[in-house]
Amino acid sequence: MDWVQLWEIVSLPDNLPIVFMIILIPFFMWYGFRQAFANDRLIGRLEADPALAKTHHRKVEPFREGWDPKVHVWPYLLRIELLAAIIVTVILMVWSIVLDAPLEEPANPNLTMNPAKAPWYFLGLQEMLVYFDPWIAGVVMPTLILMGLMAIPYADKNPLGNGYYTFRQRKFAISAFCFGFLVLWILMILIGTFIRGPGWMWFWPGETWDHHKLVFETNRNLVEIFGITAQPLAGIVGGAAVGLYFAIAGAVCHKLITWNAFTIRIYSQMTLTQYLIYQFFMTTMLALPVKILLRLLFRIKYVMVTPWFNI
Amino acid sequence: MVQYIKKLFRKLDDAPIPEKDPIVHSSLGMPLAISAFLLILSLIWAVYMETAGLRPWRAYQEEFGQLYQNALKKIRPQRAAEAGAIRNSEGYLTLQEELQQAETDVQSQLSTVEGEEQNIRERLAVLTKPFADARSELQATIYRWETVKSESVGERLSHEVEALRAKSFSFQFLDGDSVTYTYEELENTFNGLKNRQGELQAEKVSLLRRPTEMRSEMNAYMNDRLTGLTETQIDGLINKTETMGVFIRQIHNEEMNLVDRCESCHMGAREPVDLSADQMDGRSLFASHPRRDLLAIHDPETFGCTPCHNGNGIGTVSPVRAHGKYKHWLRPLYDKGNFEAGCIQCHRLDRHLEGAHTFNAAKDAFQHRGCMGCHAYEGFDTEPAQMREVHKNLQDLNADRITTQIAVERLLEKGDGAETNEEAHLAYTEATRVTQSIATIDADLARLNVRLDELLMERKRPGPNLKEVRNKLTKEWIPKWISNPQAFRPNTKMPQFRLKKAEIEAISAFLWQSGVNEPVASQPMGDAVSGKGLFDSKGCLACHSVGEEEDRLGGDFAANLSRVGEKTNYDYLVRWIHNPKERSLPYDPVLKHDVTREDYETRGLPFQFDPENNQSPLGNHSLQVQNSTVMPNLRLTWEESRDIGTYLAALKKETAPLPAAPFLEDTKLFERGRFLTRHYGCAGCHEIAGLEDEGKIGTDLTVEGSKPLERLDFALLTHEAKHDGWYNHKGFFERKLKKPAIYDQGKIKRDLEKLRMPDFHLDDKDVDQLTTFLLGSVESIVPPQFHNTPSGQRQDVQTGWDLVKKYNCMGCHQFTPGQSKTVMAELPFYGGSLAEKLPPSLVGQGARTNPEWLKRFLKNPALNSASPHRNGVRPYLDVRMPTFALSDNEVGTLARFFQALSKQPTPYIPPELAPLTNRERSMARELFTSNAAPCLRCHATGDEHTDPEKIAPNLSLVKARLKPDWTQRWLVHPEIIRPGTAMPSGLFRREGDRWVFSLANFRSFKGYTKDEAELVVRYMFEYTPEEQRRLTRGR
Amino acid sequence: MVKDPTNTSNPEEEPEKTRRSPSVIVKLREALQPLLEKGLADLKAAKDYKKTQVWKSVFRHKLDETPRTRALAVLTNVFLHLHPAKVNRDAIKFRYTWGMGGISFYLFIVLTLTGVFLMFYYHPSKGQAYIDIMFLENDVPFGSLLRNMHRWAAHAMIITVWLHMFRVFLTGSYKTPREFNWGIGVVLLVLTLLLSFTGYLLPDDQLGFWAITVGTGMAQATPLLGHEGPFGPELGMTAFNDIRFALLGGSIVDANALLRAYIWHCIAIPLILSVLLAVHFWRVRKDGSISGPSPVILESEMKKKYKI
Amino acid sequence: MPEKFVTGKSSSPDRDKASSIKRRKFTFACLFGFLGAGLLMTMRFFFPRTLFEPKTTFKIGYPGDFGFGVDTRFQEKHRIWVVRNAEGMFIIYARCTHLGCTPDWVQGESKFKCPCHGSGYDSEGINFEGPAPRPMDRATLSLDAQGEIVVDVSRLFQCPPGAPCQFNAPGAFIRV
Repeated sequence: MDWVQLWEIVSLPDNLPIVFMIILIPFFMWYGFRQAFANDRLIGRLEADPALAKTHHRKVEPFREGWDPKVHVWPYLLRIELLAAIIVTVILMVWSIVLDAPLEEPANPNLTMNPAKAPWYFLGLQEMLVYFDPWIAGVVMPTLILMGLMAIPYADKNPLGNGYYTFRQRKFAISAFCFGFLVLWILMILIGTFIRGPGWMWFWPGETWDHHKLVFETNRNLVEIFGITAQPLAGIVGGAAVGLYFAIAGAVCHKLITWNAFTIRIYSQMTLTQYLIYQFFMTTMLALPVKILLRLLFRIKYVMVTPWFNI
Repeated sequence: MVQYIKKLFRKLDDAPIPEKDPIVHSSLGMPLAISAFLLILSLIWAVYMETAGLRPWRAYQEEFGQLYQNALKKIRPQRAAEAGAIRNSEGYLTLQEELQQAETDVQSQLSTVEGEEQNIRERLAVLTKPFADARSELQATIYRWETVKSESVGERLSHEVEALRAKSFSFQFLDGDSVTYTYEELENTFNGLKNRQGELQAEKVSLLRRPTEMRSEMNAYMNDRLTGLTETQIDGLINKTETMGVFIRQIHNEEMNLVDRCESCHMGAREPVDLSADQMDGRSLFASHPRRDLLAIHDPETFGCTPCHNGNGIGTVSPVRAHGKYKHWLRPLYDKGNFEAGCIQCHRLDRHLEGAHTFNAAKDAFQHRGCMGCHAYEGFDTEPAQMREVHKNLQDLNADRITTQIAVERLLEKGDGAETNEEAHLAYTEATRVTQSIATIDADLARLNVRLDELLMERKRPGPNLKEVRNKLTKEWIPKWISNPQAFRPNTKMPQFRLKKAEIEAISAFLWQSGVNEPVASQPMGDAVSGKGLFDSKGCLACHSVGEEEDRLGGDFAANLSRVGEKTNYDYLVRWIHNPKERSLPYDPVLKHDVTREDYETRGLPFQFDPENNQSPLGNHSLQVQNSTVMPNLRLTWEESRDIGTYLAALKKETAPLPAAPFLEDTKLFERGRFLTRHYGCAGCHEIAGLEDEGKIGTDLTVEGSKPLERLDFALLTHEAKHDGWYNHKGFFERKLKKPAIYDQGKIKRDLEKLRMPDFHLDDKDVDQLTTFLLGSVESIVPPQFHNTPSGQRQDVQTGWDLVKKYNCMGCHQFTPGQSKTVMAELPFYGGSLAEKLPPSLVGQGARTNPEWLKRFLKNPALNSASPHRNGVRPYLDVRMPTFALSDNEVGTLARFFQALSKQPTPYIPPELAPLTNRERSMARELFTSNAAPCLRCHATGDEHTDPEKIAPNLSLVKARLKPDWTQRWLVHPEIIRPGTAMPSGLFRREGDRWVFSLANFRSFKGYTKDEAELVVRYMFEYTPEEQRRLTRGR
Repeated sequence: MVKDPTNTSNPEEEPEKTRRSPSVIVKLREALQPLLEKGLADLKAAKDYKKTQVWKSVFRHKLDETPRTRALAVLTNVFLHLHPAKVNRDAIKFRYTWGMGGISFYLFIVLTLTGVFLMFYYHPSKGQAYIDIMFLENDVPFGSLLRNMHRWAAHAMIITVWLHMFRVFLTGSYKTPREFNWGIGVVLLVLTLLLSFTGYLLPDDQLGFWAITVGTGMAQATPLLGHEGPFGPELGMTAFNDIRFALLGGSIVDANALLRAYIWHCIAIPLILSVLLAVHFWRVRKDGSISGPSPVILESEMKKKYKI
Repeated sequence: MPEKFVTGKSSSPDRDKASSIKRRKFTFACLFGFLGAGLLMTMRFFFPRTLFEPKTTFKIGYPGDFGFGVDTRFQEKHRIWVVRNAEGMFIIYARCTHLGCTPDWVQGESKFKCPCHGSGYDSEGINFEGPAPRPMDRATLSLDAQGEIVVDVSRLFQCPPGAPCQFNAPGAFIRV
């Protein structure tokens, strides 16, 4: 265990935000789900007891008759905001006094830093570059992510859980989002920051970042496993494989949306467009881990190889 | 607290509902107060960091001010005392009197002048304002008049002008008298007064001239005698320490794009007082720069600090940052040991830099330890490159020649076949023109060929010629040597390679089998005792040494011969001593193989090769006919050579026979051996059959120092290096030099993949020097116009030093007053009175000798071919000036070097000396022959029988050898020119404006009014062997 | 004529008047009397300053603790009025909002301020840029503090923005009627990242240089628009006319790239961002203030049409 | 009818009101202190510790190079006029004392004329017409070890009306 190395990485000023995230994300996960489950229990109680449902104010927040359902922004909200502002300022001041913003050697086009890393918040994408060609990882993927995010409100037909934490009423939506946000984004960033060392090689935490480490990473294309190399056959077969994947993934996603009575009711309300949007983004999102596993487990570089682009 | 945490982890929905509305009735007062307080704390912290935490120089400057003031107060009294002493010195007092005298002289006139001037000033004071007003008003009106359009207005204005002109001004002066002027008068008076004032001032100046001069003279007198600052200056400094503010001291130079704040902390650096660390109670950061002389040449205002010392000149927030000792600064401050690294980036072209000892030592080591055998470095081992270039040009020219030849023939044919005469005529003229161009080509070819021959002579290799192994070495000794040279011969320059047994065998076998098979003439044994005598006296020890450890004797430029007997073949040894340049076979640089005896015989040529006849029998180009060794030819007789040979051959440590090495004859090993020899770059230093033109196998080190750290391969030690804080250039170089294999540590490699650099067993001093050298070998950050690019004589000096180092001339001769004692001078044989038996010092050589003669001498120090086994100039010396087989180019370089070194104008034109009259000649003869001036008792005369007991140079050479003016200076006071010389001083005494012979007064000298020293000089410059004989007959 | 009081109180005149006769003093005192009273009156008035014209012109309402005042305090203040006068009593709970939206906005303000100050000492030109940063650290008072705050605030803002999005998703706040605002939120997120990214190059050091090189390297692989992307070459894309060139103003990361990054970072993106921010806030209000916490709805209460 | 509002503190009667008032005062003191200090810091920020302006001291050659009268050869480079008279030399800093324009040397009328508001100065820089309040300032000059003239325009000598004239102060002129 090379603690020095570990400390070197963690104490890098630019990595501190990520250290913060490691703490903040789990905290807020817990913080949010704590309320979600509270609400779920409440919902359970109300479902069970219609009478209560009529009378109950339907929040976990404490409430008594005669309490004003609305309160003045001044001072009740503003004082909180003031407090928040002050605390943030203090944190910033201390952070800035203790840690200097990095200033490295003057730019030198002839000498690449090793490892040469993008800003930490893009490390997810840079990590993707290992598994996909730049045009996918760097261009298509970000675009899809944004479009996907924007599409969410229009694809999600579930009317429940609007304005309160709940898991039970939005199991699928929430798990899907958490998967995307936590696994495909945050986790990738963590890997890119703490795991990827010189030469973008994989170093387990506490392993020494050795510039001379050699790893067995020779890659092959899926079709080559079956001894197919000649175009256009390779392209066609690869294309078929991709198609196959989408067929299966599509089926899975369909299964998910028709999981139980509740989801079916929601499904019934979807227009075709919404359904297709849903299918498209879900299957594409699932494609990432699949491809990553293919690479990590079977050292497969491309599934589909064409003269113009590779997937 | 605890229950608060409990609350945090309790399920939300089983929280009890409070009685009162928790929002309305809760208070944030406390958290707000606390956070606000923290806010203030953070603010205070920030302000602290800004004012003190990040500004260490503030504290430093305060401290410096205090310490400096104390220091100054300490030294003030003695300065005062010194100044006082001078003031009371009688010279100063006289000056003072003169001054007062001068002042009193002019006093009366001065007062009158000043009186008048005063008066005028007063009047002007009264006049000026009204006049100025009047003038400007008038001018303005005139201007209006000039520019106005309408007649009428013009009319009016003209009247106005008149009025203004006519207007009268009346004044009441202080001295009572009052006047009234019209404008004209006013103007005239005003100007008149002004001019008068000017005159008076001029007068005053002229009156005061004398006193002013006196004053400056007194100051000069004072300053000349002061050893340091004056009392007043010190006081000035003390004031400064009180008034100097606390701010960033900065040197800013645009064209150098330099910003250095070093002096914000190192404030003493440039103070006029020399401050030592303990004067500033031990704070070395306040000490003043130890090398004022360097600052004087490199004005800090221009050069700043960082160009020489490195570090981050802009940095001020902490010593670490300012010294650039952090990861992201590419030029960290040089450590104490490596200061001179800073010189190299601008002084790269200097081979020898006065005062830069490490710098010079490193360059010497790089050259003569053989680093340059494997590593290219700008300015080292340039001959091979030049040779390649010359060869290329030769080929091109030859090609040209052929084509033009053909062109000529074509034209001639054309001419012959022409119908009309004109055409024919045209063709022929053209042909002749082209033929001329051939002539020029031939000229170039000739020139290039000469140059090529020179290069063949100039190229030297650090190691011996391995083609001669069969003649030279004891067969079995080869593997032993290769396996570990240091074991056999401590601190030899042959490094130790990390070889497996098999590799050693293969290499030895290859070398043995590739050696030439030319038998050496066998030699009878000589006399070891006289051999030793010769060895000690002839100067071998200037480069070679014998004996080990404490009883080691001699120089370390060449091999230690203590065990030479164990390895060498006597016959070869004798030949080598007799003439080291002699080869068994000449090498053909064009056909790239040795030329054999058969090659000559088959072409019916005599098997004979030397600088005179060096043409290849296999084609018209030059051969390499000499060994490329720097070892010179001492012009020993065969007997002497044998004696020395016998003596050396007897030098052994282990007499036990070496283990047999049958594999040397194993031809199967040849190829493998050849491959390995090449792989390990043996040919970088040695001449090896078939590998004569091997390139350098090492990296070019010219800018190694600025190679990015990431590209220096620390291999598996990277982490340790970072951990132990030597992950930087210095660390890398030091360890690599100390233990070349270090970066293979822990790596699993096949033999041929391993690092090849052999182990030179460098001691710490060498390591430091070479590290400094490499650290300084960088892409300069200093713009080129600031670099030192020697030209003219300064260049001559540098090229000259190249040779001096190459041939180790300093082993015998002293070149600069600064040079430490020569190797020879330190030998025990040259104690006390025998100093005269040492090789002459060459300080001021350029001023002394005629360069043309010097060239002849360097070519052949015997100065005649008849009897070569002697010294031309100082036959009486046992030690012998050897023949270095220098090329004409090198000889010229050396001649220019000496001229430049003593700042002599080049080219040298010998002055015309007035011919002697008969009277003068007879006078001179009388002087020479008299017992009072026994010149000939000491000075050699070129007579082989008498010379050996003489102890001074050969007089018959004076005309050719010396420069008259120097000769005269030498006659008059030799002691000053060369302290401790045997040449008696005081031969002449000053009499009026001429030198007179002081030891005796001869009859014939009566009434001679010219300079007698000059007379002797002129006589000596007409001195001839005949004259010589005449004189000797006379006695 | 009316006696100008200032005259009478003129200090030069006073002594000579006194020199004349006592009666004058009396006159003078009488004359000064009314002035004196006025002065005292002013002092009295100043005591309860809230009645002064100045005060009233600034504060349009009383500052007591009545509900009306509290409402006015928010409504009449340009900064506060992006809040409603009253909010859902539970919506102010940190537990619900995590305060991340607000903090992000606060950080944006901090960044703007510090950024403006940094601009005073920064020349976006190769070579000079790097040196400027060093000067900032070494001789500009509070220079390094400002620079650090700018950088760290930027990092912090990214985290807070992400968390904000996460929270909004968990509370389903993107649902009708807030779909559009969610979209704007996503754009804001992107802009935040771009701001930080463009800022990265400005010190012109290895870190920024290679980050940008890698980052824009992806752009050259854009399908159709990049000279190394699928079908890019077929469309005649070269290093000199593709999208990467547009970003860098050259085929390599150099002076132009630095200048472009600078302008995007300091002017273009902040402008767009602020506009969208305005829209974002405005929408929050228009879509019925913040989403919750609203009463839970039961499955059983889903609209009829959801029945199969 | 909502009950009486109370902020910043709980309304429980036994709660000590005074302390909470104190606390509030303290809080606001801190906050305004921070803002005030921040303002000062901001001001300080605009005065960096070092500058990179051209040197204010420079050499202009030897006294011998200058004849009597006004020498304008350094006006372009250093914004000075070198004036030499029988007494010695001094340096006029070419800045009109009115509003800082650079006057021109009018050889014909042997005076300096300011293009901005017409101030006029005689050949020694003494103002005699126009709005200029005082003669043009003079720069410090001295001879270095080699006898070369060193000018320092960062230290100027003035001769304002009603105040002691500094033109005869050491450094304002040299005798040659």
